[in-house]
Amino acid sequence: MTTWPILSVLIWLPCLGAILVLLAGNARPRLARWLSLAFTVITFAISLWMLFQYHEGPGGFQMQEKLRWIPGINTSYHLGVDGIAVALIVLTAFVSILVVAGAWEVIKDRVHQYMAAMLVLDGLLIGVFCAMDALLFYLFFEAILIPMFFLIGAWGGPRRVYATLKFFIYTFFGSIFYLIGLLYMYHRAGTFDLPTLWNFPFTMQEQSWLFFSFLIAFAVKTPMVPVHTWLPDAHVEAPTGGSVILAAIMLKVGTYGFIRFSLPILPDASQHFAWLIIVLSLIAIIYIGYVALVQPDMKKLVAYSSIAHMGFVTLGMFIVYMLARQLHDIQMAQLGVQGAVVQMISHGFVSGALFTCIGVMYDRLHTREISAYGGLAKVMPWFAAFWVLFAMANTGLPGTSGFVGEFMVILSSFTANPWIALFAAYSLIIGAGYTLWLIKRIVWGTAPTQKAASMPEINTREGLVLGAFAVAVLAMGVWPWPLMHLMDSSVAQLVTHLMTSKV
Amino acid sequence: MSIPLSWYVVFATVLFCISIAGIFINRKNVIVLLMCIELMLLAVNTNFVAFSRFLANPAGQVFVFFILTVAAAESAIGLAIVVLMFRNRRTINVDEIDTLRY
Amino acid sequence: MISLNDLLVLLPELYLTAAACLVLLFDVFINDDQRDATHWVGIIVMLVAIFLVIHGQPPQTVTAFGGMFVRDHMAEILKVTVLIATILMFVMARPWLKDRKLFIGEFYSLSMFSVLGVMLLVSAGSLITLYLGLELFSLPAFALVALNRESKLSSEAAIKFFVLGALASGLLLFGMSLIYGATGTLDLHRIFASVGTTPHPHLLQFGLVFLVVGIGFEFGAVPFHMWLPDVYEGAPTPVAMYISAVPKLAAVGLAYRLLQVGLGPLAGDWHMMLAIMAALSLAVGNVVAIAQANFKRMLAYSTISHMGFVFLGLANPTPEGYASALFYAVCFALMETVAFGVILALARKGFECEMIDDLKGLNRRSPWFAGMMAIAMFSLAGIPPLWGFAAKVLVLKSAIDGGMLWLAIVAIIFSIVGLFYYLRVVKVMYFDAPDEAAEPLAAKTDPALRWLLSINGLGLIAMIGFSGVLYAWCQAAFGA
Amino acid sequence: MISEILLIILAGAPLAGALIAGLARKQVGRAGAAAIAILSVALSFALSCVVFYQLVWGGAPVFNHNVYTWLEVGKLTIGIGFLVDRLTAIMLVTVTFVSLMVHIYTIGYMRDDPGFQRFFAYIALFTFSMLTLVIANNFLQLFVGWELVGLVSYLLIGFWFERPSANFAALKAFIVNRVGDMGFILGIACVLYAFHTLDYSAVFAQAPTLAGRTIDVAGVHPFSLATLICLLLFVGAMGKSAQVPLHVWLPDSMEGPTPISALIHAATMVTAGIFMVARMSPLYEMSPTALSVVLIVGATGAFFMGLVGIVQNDIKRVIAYSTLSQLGYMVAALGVSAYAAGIFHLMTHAFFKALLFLGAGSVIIAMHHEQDMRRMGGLRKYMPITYATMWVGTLALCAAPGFSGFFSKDTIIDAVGQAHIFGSTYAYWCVLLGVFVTALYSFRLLYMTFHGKERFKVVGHGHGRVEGGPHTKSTSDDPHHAHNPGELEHPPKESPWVVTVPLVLLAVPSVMIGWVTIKPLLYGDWFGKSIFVLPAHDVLAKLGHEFHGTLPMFWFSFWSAPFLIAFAGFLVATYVYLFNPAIADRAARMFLPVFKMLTRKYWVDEVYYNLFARGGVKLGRAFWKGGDAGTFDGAVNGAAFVTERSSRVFRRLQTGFLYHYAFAMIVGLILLLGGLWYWGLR
Repeated sequence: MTTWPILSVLIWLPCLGAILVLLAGNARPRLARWLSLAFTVITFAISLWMLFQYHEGPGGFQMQEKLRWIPGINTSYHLGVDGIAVALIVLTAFVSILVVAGAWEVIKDRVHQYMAAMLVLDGLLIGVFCAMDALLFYLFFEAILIPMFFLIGAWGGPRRVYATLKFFIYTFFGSIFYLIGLLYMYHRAGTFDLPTLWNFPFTMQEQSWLFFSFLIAFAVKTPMVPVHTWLPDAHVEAPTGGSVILAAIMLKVGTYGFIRFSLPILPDASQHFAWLIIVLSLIAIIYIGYVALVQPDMKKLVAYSSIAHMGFVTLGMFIVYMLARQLHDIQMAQLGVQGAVVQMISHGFVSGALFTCIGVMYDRLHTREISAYGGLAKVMPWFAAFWVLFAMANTGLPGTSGFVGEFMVILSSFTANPWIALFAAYSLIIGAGYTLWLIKRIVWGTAPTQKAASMPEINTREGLVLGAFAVAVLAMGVWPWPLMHLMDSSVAQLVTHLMTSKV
Repeated sequence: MSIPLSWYVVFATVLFCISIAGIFINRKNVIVLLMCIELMLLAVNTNFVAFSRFLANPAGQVFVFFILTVAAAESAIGLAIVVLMFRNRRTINVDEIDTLRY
Repeated sequence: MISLNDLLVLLPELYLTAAACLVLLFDVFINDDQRDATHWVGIIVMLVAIFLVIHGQPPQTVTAFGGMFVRDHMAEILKVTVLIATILMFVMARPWLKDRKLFIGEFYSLSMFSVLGVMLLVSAGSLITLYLGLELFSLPAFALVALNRESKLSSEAAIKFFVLGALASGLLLFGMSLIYGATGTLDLHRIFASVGTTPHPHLLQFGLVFLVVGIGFEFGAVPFHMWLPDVYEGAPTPVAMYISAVPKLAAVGLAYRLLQVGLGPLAGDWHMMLAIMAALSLAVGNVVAIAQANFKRMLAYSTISHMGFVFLGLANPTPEGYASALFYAVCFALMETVAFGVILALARKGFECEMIDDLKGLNRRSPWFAGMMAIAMFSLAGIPPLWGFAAKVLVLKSAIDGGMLWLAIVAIIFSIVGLFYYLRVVKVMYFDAPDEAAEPLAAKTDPALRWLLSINGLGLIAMIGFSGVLYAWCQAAFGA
Repeated sequence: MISEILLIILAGAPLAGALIAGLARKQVGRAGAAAIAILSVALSFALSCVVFYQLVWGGAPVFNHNVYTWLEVGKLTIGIGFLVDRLTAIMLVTVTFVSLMVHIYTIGYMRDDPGFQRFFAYIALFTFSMLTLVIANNFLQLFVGWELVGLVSYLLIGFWFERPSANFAALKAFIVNRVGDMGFILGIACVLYAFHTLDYSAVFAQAPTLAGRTIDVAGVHPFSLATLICLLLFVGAMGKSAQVPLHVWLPDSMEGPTPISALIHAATMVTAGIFMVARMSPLYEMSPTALSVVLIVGATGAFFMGLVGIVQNDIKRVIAYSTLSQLGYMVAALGVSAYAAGIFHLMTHAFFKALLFLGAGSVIIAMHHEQDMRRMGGLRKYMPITYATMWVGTLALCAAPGFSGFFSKDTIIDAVGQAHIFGSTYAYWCVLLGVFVTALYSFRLLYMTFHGKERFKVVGHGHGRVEGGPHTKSTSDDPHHAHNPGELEHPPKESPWVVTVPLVLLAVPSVMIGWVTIKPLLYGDWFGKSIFVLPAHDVLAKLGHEFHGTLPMFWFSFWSAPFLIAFAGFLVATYVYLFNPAIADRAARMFLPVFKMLTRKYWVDEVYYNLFARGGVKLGRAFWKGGDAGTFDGAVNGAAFVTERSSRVFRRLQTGFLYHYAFAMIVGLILLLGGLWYWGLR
């Protein structure tokens, strides 16, 4: 164990950085950039250190910290990480660096505020993944909205105000019911401490109500059909960095909530309503796939594909019950949860990379209309290569990270019920459909306009950012074992916890 | 033969109702409002006196003295404000005091 | 008989009375360019008052004058908060008053007397002291609202405030008389004792209703809220700030004294009334606020909705409930001071910065004040990690513990509606371009104001960490 | 012995070649890229031969070992590893050999193409992917290779990415393959469900336990697990090996450069399905139902796809359809459990079909990338080597006695004839008549291209367009022509040695290979354990009794039905296309409906396009506008609108009149009193 509060450092260091960056002021953008880059890099380094500190073998929650917060309502500043959280934290820190680097000279206006917002986001997101106290989790969970609100609203596109208000209020709408749920749990259990809540015997009826109060929040954040409509708008209007963080990390917060709250605290309600989530997930995979197919706007297309991919995550999480409780097939249940988490991580890389690509194109032509582009393969060959790689990852091609999660989820869901697997596997077709059609229109063919034909090839900075994404995507696709090994015991513990009914 | 308590209470209540009615029915003059307020306090006083008499408890009458004093101060402030308003808008017509609304 | 330690118990109030009179006198003998002296004297007086309140505070409740005056922890917390809020008002008001030739001694003495009234009110042990405190608080407040003698709006606001206030206190008095009639005593504890044994329970309940109306007026809860928006809009901004912060604190004390200390046994009746008023306030306040263009007026409606939240706490007649309500009131007062403070800081001679559009592009003109305002807005909206969030959680929790889940759900649903207009302010400040006319402001603001405002604003963030401590106090105040 | 490191080099060399040729373009240059790619493939060819030798004569045991763990969840681990037995070995040699030939050939074919290096990178990458597929020792790795070859095929079909038709074909190929892959991945999932492992050896060991196991698929009646697995896996095979009804992508894939058509879309990738089914023989043997399906699908393709070949005019498309029909033969062989025969035909077909394609490519070079046979003819005097080799290929394809195709295809036909499973009769007729069709279109191609009068004219150097390069690639449906149809700038001439040498090298096995390999492959226990056949299904064994060596087979064949039918086809073709071309048109007019049906390829493309492509887009629009924009967003924005409105309405309550305010208070008071009176009074 480490002697120093490594998790607190991970959370608050970026926030400190944000303050410094703000002090750098509007007049000194270069200073702001370098400062924020430095802080993200340090944070990433520390997160790696944490990764090595973490012992996969025993699993469980490690590096715990606990301070009194509001004793009156028995809530505390309680941090801790298990394998899943560690993976997500490292992902967050990693993506944050790329986001800062990606915005380098793209953001010209109020650089310090932009970078500060990014840093705060970094810290708060890490906080979400560390929190072991329900109220603390909620605090981070909702605090994320503030910097994101500014990111979209201040540096976004033409309809940014509509988008950002919609994003904020929509998400707030979800989480507020979740807050009521938490307070009700406190009313019954007398504490906000997660480990206690995990083992607290809620009756079936309570579980059902709580389940839906949580579901609203997490479904909106994830997002699941039908409460997903804020996402495309937010993505379209957000600046590149905002989209990347949003897609890569923020969506994971919702599904992470399922892992931390719905599944372990309300196992029976989750089992009882698993069919609902499964149906919604399949709808997300197919329905959203078709919607994505016809989007004229690249960002919207990728945003929709994100929703479809998150469908796999929720699917993998909720088939667990059929497998573990009805079929008593722990093996497959673990496979499903693992697949879900792997899909979360992988989607973080892939969607982040795709949005970065779109950002690169937007910087050159200032439009996201698919029809405005074409023949990238001739105009910007290297960039086109990246595009094809990430697109293939998005379609779940083996050898890329996108394949691993989908593969695992499909495998385990077949055991649960072949039909579920059938519909899930349909994403092989529809996913390939919308992604490769996009590729066909923008990468292949010929440039529609002179401007499109004379776009400059990506510069070193963009190359490095995309390269980093590419390395991550490929490494995870070729050898996902380390990631799985990291989470294996935690997932196993989760599944065994789910096995026992509370009522 | 003495008047029962209930009479006093009913009387006070009637006074009270009249004063309140005066406050929201009168649409002419602010001064009338001040008078209504005075009337309301007097109704309350009647109550207190009556109760204190029948309960043989002096506290109520003590309270009445305080109320009277306060009422004086209140009407003083009230009149001052009315004057001020008249200075500002050359009217103390309740109907015309609706600049602040919605 | 009056003993010396009766006076000692009363020391802060006595001191403030004397000080207020002295300041009044003192101000008479100086000429206008020395008025700053009055200003600083007033602040010092307040600080000393705080010191006296805290330092002289006995560990457990003590009473004076045969229980007419009670000095307990709740009173302490309320008094301290009120005094702090008043100091904030003094400091933030100064440049504003100066710009408008309103920098006069009456402002200070009136405020002090009003504060004195609040202090008396919150530690009243009998209906008489309660009533006196109430009037002593509100009469100077009427005058303060009319402080700006040239302004039509001020005088209109004053008259409305005065008439309705008088009506409210009349109703309150009527209720008191009925209760007196039913119980035969003015002492709150005796009332409490004799509620069960009263020969006229109906009289008691009627009285209760009138009291609730009076309390509702002090809070500005629907349907007794009508005065609030007009007064906020019409009153001079510093006074509006005072009205937004102090009476709410007073009202919490008033409600506790009357409803719990006095009529606790009738909780079954009044907590439902409060719940209904809470729901109405949340609905009307939040919904109507959306359409407002005037910032002060919008804040008024938001205040109404927040009073709904306070009632959420009060509607659960347990120590936790009162503690959360008290917590909320304190938190709310200090959030309002920030919101109004920014307005005061931005206002100029001939430019009341009170329309929401006046804040356009504030982020580019003075990012710091924009930041403060944003903090205030998010805190009012109850978004973590700001203080307002902790307060919201506590009242919601106590409502749920009180078995009022439905009320909690109503509250959150309307808080979603409320979110919209808070966000709109932030949007105007950050996402809209400033008008060409607007000049950068940060330079010319009064340093004292800037510092205090900053401390107050950053406090809203810091307090999320110390909420535990404050809540512990509040619980202790109600002997939880 | 076979060592792990050797296999890693074997498989990794092409990958390294691909990466260098693709990423280090500037550094290595055009020639360098070609050299590196060719060397890497040559290396793995050499190593494959070593492996082959080791297994067959060196007495090396079957190599089955994991290189590293890919997936680990609880007790389930899936690795990346190698399984090298004789089946693998024969695939290795075939793949690497053809690939090597194509690499060399490419130097000539792509000489002037700007994408020269990219092309080499792609085909080297393809070789790597194909090898991963072939030497996989578990289903996961099989799927990995399976998809990777699909990816490369996609990239290569769309190689000339500025041609819309090429992009369309590439997209189509990938999507259709994905349909197959969907079935395939479900099959894998089913295997995992059935055996809790994806390792070949473990699965095959447990295969017999499948007997009688069922699964509730429809939820109503139980379904044989074995059949389900086999059918799902076969769907994958149908996609990859272009079986009816997933065959539509293969003809369009001819948009790719000709070497690709030879390597991927004739010799190797499309045969992955056959390889897979042969590999899974232990599973297929458990399910007669599945075998019948396989048989029928294969036979159908063998006959009906051949028919379409007759009416095609694009030289490459003719060969493409012949590929479809030949794949049908192989699949039919699998259907009757004659896996060895299937693999055997796979190998021979690989050689002669590659030969035919490369020959066609050579012709196309000579014709300056003109592919329409109606603008050819009489080329034999210009390009003798190509001509000769094409003859060899054609004879092999038509199973002329003695040529490699003869041995493999006749065996298949006999095997199908011997089979007694459901659908075997239908299948027998299909494969039998298929022979006639094959002969017909093959010779038609030969005659239209090399015989008859020249249907092109040579014009002077009128147009200063450079040859080669994507701009002058022209097919019948390509808008930008280098020159008017049927006009050449200078007379066609024989292709350079880099083109002809591979032709010759491929011609040799096309003739020889049959003689030497048929006996061990089919009738000896050559494949050993790698292919498993239930005695009940073992038709080859039956044939084995009648087999008395290659020479007798050769002699007897002249009186066998297949030969006579093929000969008939040859005669018809000769008469119609060589001596009296007019008949063809008259026939076309006479059987107009049939002709139309064939030219429109049974309308399958139209149906798919309108149903799935267009329909999908329509559906998407409906979902987007109606579902997302309409319903879900409508609700959200509607709520916002209502709130806004109600706010405007309710603010009116604040009239500004004192007496209203007072009145409101009194109303409130009365309401509270009323409420109290109603509920509270006790």
